[in-house]
Amino acid sequence: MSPNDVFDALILILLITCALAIARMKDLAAAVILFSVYSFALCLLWVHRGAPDVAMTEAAVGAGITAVLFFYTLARTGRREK
Amino acid sequence: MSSLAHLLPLTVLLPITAGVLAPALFHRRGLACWWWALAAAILTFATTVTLWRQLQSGSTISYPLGGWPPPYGIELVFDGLAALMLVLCALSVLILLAARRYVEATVPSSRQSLFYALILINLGGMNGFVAAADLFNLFVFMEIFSISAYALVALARGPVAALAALKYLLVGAVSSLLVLLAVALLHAQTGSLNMSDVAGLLAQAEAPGASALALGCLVVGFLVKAAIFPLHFWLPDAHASAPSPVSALLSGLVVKMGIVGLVRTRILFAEAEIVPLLMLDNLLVWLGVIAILAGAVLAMVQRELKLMLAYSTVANMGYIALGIGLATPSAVSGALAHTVYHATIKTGLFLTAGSILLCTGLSRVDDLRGLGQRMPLTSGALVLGLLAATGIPPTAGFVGKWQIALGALQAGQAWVIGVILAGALLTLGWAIRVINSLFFRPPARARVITANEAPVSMLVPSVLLAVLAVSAGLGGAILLGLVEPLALAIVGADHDH
Amino acid sequence: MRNALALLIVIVLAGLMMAGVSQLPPPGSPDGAVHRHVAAHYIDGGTEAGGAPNLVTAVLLNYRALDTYGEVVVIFAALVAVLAVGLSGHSRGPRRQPDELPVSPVVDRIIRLLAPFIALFALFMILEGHVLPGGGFQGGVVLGALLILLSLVLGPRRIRRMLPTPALFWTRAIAPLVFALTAIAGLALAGWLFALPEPAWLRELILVGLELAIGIGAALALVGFYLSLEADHHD
Amino acid sequence: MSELLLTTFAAVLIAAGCLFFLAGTIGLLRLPDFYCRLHATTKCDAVGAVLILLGVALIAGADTQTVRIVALIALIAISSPTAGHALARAGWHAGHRPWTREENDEPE
Repeated sequence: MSPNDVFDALILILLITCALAIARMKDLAAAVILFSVYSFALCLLWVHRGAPDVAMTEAAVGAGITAVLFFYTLARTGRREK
Repeated sequence: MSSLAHLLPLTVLLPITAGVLAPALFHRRGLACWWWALAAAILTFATTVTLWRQLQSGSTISYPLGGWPPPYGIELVFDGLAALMLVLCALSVLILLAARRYVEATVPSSRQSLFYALILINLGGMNGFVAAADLFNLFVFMEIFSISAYALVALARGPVAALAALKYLLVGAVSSLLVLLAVALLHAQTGSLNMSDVAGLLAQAEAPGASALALGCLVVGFLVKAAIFPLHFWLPDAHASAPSPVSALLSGLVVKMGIVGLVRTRILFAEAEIVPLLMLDNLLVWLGVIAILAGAVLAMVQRELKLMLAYSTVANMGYIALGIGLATPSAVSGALAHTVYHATIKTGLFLTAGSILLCTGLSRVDDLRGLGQRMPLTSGALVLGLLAATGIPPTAGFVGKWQIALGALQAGQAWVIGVILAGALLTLGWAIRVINSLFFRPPARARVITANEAPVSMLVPSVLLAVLAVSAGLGGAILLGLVEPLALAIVGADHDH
Repeated sequence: MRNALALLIVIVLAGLMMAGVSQLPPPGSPDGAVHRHVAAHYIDGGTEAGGAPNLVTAVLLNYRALDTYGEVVVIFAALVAVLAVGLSGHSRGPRRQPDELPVSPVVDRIIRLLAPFIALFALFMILEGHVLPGGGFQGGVVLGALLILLSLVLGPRRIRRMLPTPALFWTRAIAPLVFALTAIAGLALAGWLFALPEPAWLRELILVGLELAIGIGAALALVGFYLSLEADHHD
Repeated sequence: MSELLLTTFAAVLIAAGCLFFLAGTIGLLRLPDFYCRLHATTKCDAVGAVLILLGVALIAGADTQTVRIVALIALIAISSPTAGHALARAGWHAGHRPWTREENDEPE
């Protein structure tokens, strides 16, 4: 296993952990933050796989814009899952 | 290649560009926008008619976009299945015709142009979907008509419609994702996206497991889009709570796209002997049978007219799935004919139900008692449509079911005929309830007594479609003759039968 | 019970998917079917025939132009959907409006300092997509993120004033419209819809124009989603 | 010889940067209130990132890459304190009051 593979594996583990945590999270604001973390991890993976443009998009959309939209929605509904 | 082939991409570009321009040109000018949309739809219809005449005089029309020969570029094909465009465009014109008064009454003026934009984009997406000869292109057009459909459902105000649209969106997104996954798997297997190219390459693909997975994803994805029974749960709410012209569009046309997808899938995998098509066929037969019975029973227990119609769509999609699953030439041509006929019948029924809803504000069948005296033409159109839906002999609903029954005999599955009959009887049961309520009961609601006949722009499509629904069965032989080569192509390419 | 059932379904589905995918050649392996058939053809003759030094751009805007057109329409349809459904009109009762927090002078200055650089970078990404990784969608997303950031800091009203309101729908529709024009120009000059006409400079010009239109369209769509969530937005 | 020295120095810088990140993260997890955590993370992240970038710049040497790294350092030097400032301001506006030992220790 080359160092590259180790890096990939670590990010993938982080991704799965984040995904599970988002699904289980009752605090929706925390879920949104975790979703941003997930996107950043994915972004690292894109860079590592040689797709810097996709990574840029992922960073802007996944970690930035989506989070803003989610927070706006949360401000109108409520933070806890019922 | 004749220069007429250039018209093929126009069936996509024309409505979509008109839809994109609509909000820019006609902000807050609903009526002008309606004229614009109607003109665009009629023009698209004229385009398809020209293509159709070309198809009749020669072989299928294929158009390589950008001049890149397939599989390197994207190809659009106007074959027998894509000729369904003719029906899509014609019915869209009628739906738009009926939509004007409904939109004026229910959609705020600042959003009317957006409504027409979504309808036109939806039409362009469906046209592209039926003509796509490229897997990824198929997915893109599926997204176009799906996204506009979700929004159109959500346009009806109120929590029921919002929830229904959300459910539709979530289920639809999952099915789209499955199709996308299948496209990726097939591309990884063959390195190509052109469907006929992939079909040939699949036979020597190295990973049969991946092919099987792709087939499974495609079938489940399109079964959801076609609302075949256990995967139909999103349909009744979405179709019943949408604005009525949208209900007509969804129930008449958009669900049929799932059937087109299933047929394309079947053709795609016909040469790949790794995957047993017989299993798929049996699955379709069983799901179809269950859908026919369950849809009819569920329609029977409903109290709201539009919900009854929506469940009847579930049952009718069952007939079509059954016909394709039986996989004999007459059953498949019956299924294809029923696709066309059911589109006509159900569009008419939903448009008529929309007129009633707009004129009286009432939706429950019990509340509509005595409406036959106040709105004779609209009620009459509804009755004719219902009779056609039950499949009483000379009507349009009869032809497809009869052909499917014949096909069942050929396939040696005579028991299926019993199911078809039972489905028809159950449909007759709730149809009689509606007819009884409309014509043979005294009015119970003040709004029925004060109701007036629907405006002409709504009456014309309703009556026209009702007359078509009843009389088109007489021309059944013509339609069957048209779909027969296609049915043979679908079944004949298959080694299992 | 329901959780256990869901878990079981997820595990079975994941197992099926893995079983299916495991038979495929490893990603990036040169003898995978992906790299032998169509892709190999693109790589062989792609850049000259495709009209762009960046192969991805050539495939996206030339070989598979109809797909990209479809994606642009999907974005536009989603924007129209959000505007038509009008999220802002749906909420009932008084909105929880936070008290107006005056813009911090520090943040204001810094944003004004950085915004031109970010905009420049977005433009760079859009145009650079012609030769290097990047392109209309990616640059447009950066531009959209910048506009949303500005609107967060300076307030949505300022942003709405920055966008040309009367012509807003023309600007929003720019990507599908430019695509449609390209398609027709292709028919007129090269004989096929969506074909790129011959002189190399014209071809490059069209590609750059398309990228710019896609970028502006994507940015405005993102801003549109954001503004439709804004409290005082009535289109 | 000088190359070894340079590499060693770069490694030290990068390691120090990582240490700052670690300290910031521990602070985020352990410190009692919003402002303390903000203090720990923004400052440590800015310094950590700058140190790591300096280390990378040393390895890159006199190259166009170094110019970009310097630009990145400038960007971080500008944006990170601004973000901290905006967060603290928003927190204060939202009603968070700083933690003090007296108030919070007595009830227990």
